[in-house]
Amino acid sequence: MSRVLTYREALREAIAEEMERDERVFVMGEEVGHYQGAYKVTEGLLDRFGAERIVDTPIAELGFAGIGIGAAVCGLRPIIEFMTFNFSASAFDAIINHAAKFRQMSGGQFSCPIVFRGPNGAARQTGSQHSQCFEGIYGHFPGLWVVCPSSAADAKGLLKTAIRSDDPVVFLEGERLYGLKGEVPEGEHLVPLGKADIKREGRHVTVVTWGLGVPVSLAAANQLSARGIELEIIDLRSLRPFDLDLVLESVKKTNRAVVVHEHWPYGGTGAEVVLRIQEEAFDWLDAPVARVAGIDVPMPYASVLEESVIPTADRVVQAVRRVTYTS
Amino acid sequence: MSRVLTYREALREAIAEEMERDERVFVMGEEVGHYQGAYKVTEGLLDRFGAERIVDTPIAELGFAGIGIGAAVCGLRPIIEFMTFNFSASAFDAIINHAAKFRQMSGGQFSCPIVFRGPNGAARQTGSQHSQCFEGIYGHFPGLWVVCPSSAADAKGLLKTAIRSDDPVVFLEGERLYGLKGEVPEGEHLVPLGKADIKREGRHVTVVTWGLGVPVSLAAANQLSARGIELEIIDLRSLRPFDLDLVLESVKKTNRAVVVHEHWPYGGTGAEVVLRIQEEAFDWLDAPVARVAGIDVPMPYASVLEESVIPTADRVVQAVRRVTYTS
Amino acid sequence: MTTRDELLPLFRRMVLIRRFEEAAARAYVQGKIGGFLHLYIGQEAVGVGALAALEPRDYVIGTYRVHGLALARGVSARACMAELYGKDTGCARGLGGSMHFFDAERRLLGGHGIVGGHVPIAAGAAFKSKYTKEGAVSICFFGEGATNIGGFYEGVNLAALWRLPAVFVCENNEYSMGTPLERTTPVRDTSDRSAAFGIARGRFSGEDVLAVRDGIRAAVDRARHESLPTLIEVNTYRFRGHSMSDPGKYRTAAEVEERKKADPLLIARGKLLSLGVSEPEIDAIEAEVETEVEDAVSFAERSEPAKAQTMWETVYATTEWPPSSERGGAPGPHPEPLPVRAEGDATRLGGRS
Amino acid sequence: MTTRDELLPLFRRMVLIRRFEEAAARAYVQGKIGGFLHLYIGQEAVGVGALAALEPRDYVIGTYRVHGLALARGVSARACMAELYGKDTGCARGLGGSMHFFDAERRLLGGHGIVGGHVPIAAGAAFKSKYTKEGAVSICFFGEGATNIGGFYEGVNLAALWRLPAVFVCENNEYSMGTPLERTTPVRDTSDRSAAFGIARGRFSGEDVLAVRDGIRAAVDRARHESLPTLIEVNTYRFRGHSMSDPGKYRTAAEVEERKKADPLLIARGKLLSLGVSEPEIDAIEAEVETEVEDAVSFAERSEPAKAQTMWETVYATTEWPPSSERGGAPGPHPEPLPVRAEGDATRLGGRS
Ligand SMILES: Cc1ncc(C[n+]2csc(CCOP(=O)(O)OP(=O)(O)O)c2C)c(N)n1
Ligand SMILES: Cc1ncc(C[n+]2csc(CCOP(=O)(O)OP(=O)(O)O)c2C)c(N)n1
Ligand SMILES: [Mg+2]
Ligand SMILES: [Mg+2]
Repeated sequence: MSRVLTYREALREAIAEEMERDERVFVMGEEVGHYQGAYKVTEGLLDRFGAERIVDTPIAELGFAGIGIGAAVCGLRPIIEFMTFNFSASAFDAIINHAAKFRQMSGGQFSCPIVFRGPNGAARQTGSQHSQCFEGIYGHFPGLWVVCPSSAADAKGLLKTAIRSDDPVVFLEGERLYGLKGEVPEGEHLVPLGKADIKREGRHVTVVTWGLGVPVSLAAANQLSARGIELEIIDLRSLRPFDLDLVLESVKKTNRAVVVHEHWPYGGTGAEVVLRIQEEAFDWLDAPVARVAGIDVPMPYASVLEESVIPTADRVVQAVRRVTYTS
Repeated sequence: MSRVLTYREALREAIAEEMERDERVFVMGEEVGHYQGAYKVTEGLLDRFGAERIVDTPIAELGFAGIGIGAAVCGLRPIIEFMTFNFSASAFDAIINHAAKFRQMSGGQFSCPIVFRGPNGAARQTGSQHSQCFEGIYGHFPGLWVVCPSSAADAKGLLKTAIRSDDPVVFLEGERLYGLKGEVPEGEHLVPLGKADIKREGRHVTVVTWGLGVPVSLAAANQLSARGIELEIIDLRSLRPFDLDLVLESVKKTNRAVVVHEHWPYGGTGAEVVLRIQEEAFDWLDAPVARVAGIDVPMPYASVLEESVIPTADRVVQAVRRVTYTS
Repeated sequence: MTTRDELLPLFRRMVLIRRFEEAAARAYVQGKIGGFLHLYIGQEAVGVGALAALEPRDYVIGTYRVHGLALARGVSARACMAELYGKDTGCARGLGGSMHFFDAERRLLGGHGIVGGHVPIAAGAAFKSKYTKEGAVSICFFGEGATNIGGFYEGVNLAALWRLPAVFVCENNEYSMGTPLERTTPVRDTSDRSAAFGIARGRFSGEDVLAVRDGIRAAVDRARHESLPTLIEVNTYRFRGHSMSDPGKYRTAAEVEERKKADPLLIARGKLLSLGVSEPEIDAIEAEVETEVEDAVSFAERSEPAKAQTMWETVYATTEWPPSSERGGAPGPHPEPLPVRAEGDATRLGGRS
Repeated sequence: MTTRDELLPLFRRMVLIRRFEEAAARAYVQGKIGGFLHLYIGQEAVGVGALAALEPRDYVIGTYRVHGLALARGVSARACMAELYGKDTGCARGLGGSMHFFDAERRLLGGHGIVGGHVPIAAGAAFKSKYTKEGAVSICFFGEGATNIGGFYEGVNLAALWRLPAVFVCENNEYSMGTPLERTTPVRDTSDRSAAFGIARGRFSGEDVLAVRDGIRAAVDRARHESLPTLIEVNTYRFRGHSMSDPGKYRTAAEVEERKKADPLLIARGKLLSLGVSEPEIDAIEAEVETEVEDAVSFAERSEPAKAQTMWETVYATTEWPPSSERGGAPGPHPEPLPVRAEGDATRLGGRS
């Protein structure tokens, strides 16, 4: 049994269920309570759980991220909302130097079960300080999990698992995906961290992607399918660590791969995936692995330019043509 | 004509020369003045240039990085020292959201000629909060230059160019390289940003590296040379953007490549280099590009573990054997 | 003694901001402007009064709520509106948008989107002024919500320690998005925070544009002549939502209506009348401003959109960007047409092996 | 009324810290301890006095200058010394080192290396205590230099806003590395900063361990019973360099000698004598402590080094780490011996093509 929910509703359901289940879980962030969330993920939760567990904060990302870390190592299970992940730059030290390292520095005496969540990537025309993707950044740091769901069902199942995790999880929600609808199973629905999902089977080219890249790649797959090229679309879902095995299995079948992501091209998750594919499946590759990324510029405001920066189905199609030598 | 200087002295000379040359240049950071620099790069400069231009700061990385940015967009040429780059995490927002984007957000009306410099990577036994490499992080952001010299001559020549640059430059000094000695040309010595350097010629395997990776790779080259394998060692020096042309030229000659770096394996500069090699020189590669990186853990304190985490010549040798199928 | 000649231009500027933003809001609803749009309506006397205390050499920096500052600083309505429309003729060439207005000539250092992030930058402009002994003052605007973030603290603290010629103006409009002051800030008067820095403070109402000018002038003088910073709280209120998407449920319509009684435009108009300015004179100003705004809108409408070339050129000053290989599908400085071929049979895909 | 029974154990703890660190400094010079070593010598009365005001359920957090706090909290000299030696028996299993002492059982939350970074974490421990209504107080130590950074500000500010049961103790030892207070901080009394938060303050000398205890106790009571935070400045002085590598040129030997006259150990010893404790009794304590420290050193010397296994297991709680492919050459949980072959001729390198 399942129902259709938006990505946003699915996230909300995950939070509510976990809060029902475990009193240690609370939500903290700017405008999560009375305002019902800047992106309405936490709508209704203040009424349901009260101000002690749905905590509106001042604008103090470093402070409330650090409070979350302190609460987590002392036994609570905070969900820290960044209004957008861009503002996590102000809490960077807390995330990378404290959350990611508490367990290690203490020789394993403390764990830090915390979720940092919020929208990632470009909204529409909010300019360069408000449009960045952070998976390439947080993915760099051992000690953090990085997760990025692309569907309502995954959003719910991954967030529930993340909340239950004993480790810090950077949970990146697609700023353009909140309204996306999808089937979500009834009842307890958990998606394991670290496992990718095949969102579409195909035999000609493996597309490794996540977040916004998934709908973009699916659109490209539809275009290409009409021309007889079948993409296999792997949604990584978890980006650190990621499910290399599933990726390799697919690449060894298709012999061609394209990574598709919204983040900038330099380094990050995309480059890591390519590196691992060429390392582990070199002899199976019939073409270099191609990358479709956000263009390497700070995001411009003007709509026409913004849409040229974000990956499109057309660009995926072109990349597929490159790796299939059909361009 | 040249003299032998330490890496540290070479940096100091660069700063002093540029300060002599241009009154707009000043140095700001913790303990850069009276204390003569935590790593003594700025030793003697307070006496020479006075407290107005060698500015000791309180512990306020976000604040003084931001002051540097404000001063830069208004026409000065700040050199901001982070006592170590680990502390730049507290100034992350200033660097990535302000310095990197000022020019773009203003439609090109303002530039931001600033150098953020300081030691990068592991010292010895300073633990996980003090041992990180940041090239993989800052490299991700368009708008920043990222530079990482491995020799005294490059340290001087690159820093001088960085100070003269109209763009923000993240200048990463090897924490373990300050004492390294090398020939430095007399007189004006400038090294262009964006150009790599062949530190050793060879025909069997291309090693792409920078910073601490250079001496490590040179040591490996010596070991391997005795066995008839000649490494070509390319020191990228500039990491964003990097000199892809020189890398490709070499790889097309050797047909094999290894990247060697201190930063963690996930993403970063290393993965970017690998991605570009396999993309542009796929048909020339006789083996997957191998990576030798810092091990994917927060840096442990104990010396025996720390030395196992940092790349070693032995690990480079093993990687070379993998790509030459001689292991 | 207030004279009509003092007040009239300030009144005109306030009206311009009001009408400009009303027009912007309409265009936003029509989908002609995208992104966020944070209106300054209700707060006009703060920006206009404060900037009237400055000289051209002084530096001005603000937040995402920056239209009013830009217009008060003399950036044209045309350049501002075109920016909102994402046009090449905008004051950030269509790259910045509503939150990122800039004007190098007028020393307007932005328009910044990260709360508190610009406060150290303001201190940096003041540092530069002190370093070069040019006598410029740096004025920085932010909301009361921003006084909770480290950037605010570190910026003001360094200005205090180094005696930088800066004026820090907290526009306390009682709300940080949907959160009232008492739930964001442990002190009721944000200028209390000056004690943490040992600097001078100020606190006054933002309703009367001339009172604002005079209050700010004292701080500007302190900065210019004594090289000392000041932290000022100006009490104000925004009549619109935080941004256009704000449903505004956190306050009652009655509260907003009540506060509109102290609309700075009404107050200035009343003062003008009492100074003997006639209704027709005022109406003429209003009409002139309306024309100016209409002209700005039509200028924005007919301007060329932001150019890809600008996008490339503004990433780096010192290198052509991006290298051809990183242009993806986006239009580049050297556009590289993507070849399109007739589709082959997918089972006959090319390949190296 | 001070009794000898109150003072004796505190005196003993101070002596333990002093002797422990002297031994650590010797071992450092011998190269047996690496990294940084920030000594607490001179400041012992602060940590010992403050922690004497706490209960076991309370949370304690400090900076990289943490040996004294750990010992005062009851972490054994053995576990502390072994940590400095990078041994598996250390209080962070050899992974943390001098800056990162932890003890979950004693609610010692570290030992942190980023100035100011731990202040919000302290507020977080207090948040947890309030959330669970467990009645624990959170005490946080930092230097006067740290009061300039955003983490300090945001942490204390949130504690003030949310009335968290926390005590923020600024150990003003007059220097931040080589920089004296007047060049780092615009106020002379860092507890002045409490005005920015509207919270209670305290300020007293850190020479007399019992006075420290009493001063802190008032704040602890306020936290525990009224759920209100306090910002306290304790005036103290470090007799050694910032860390072992500090040449200490920023102050004169005479200044240090002068300040040593108010050595908290001397003061406590004097007080003990005046309370009728005999010299031999005191000497016996000193001797006992020396033995304890010697034992700690020999324990550290003979302990096993930190284990690679610990390094792997402490990255993630919820997954085996790293996946085999990311182990590089480092010893892994499943060590994979790297095959060594006889070298071939380099001209006959293998390859795919
Ligand atoms: C660091 C950071 N956190 C959060 C936000 C989102 N945000 C934008 S404006 C705002 C409220 C600011 O309130 P205030 O400082 O009072 O200024 P006002 O909007 O009232 O002018 C918030 C939370 C941001 N832009 N930057
Ligand atoms: C964010 C950050 N910046 C810089 C440093 C380097 N550093 C370590 S301790 C220290 C001085 C701290 O002085 P203070 O806060 O007075 O404490 P004290 O050492 O005197 O106990 C500095 C600059 C750091 N660890 N973290
Ligand atoms: Mg406000
Ligand atoms: Mg100090």
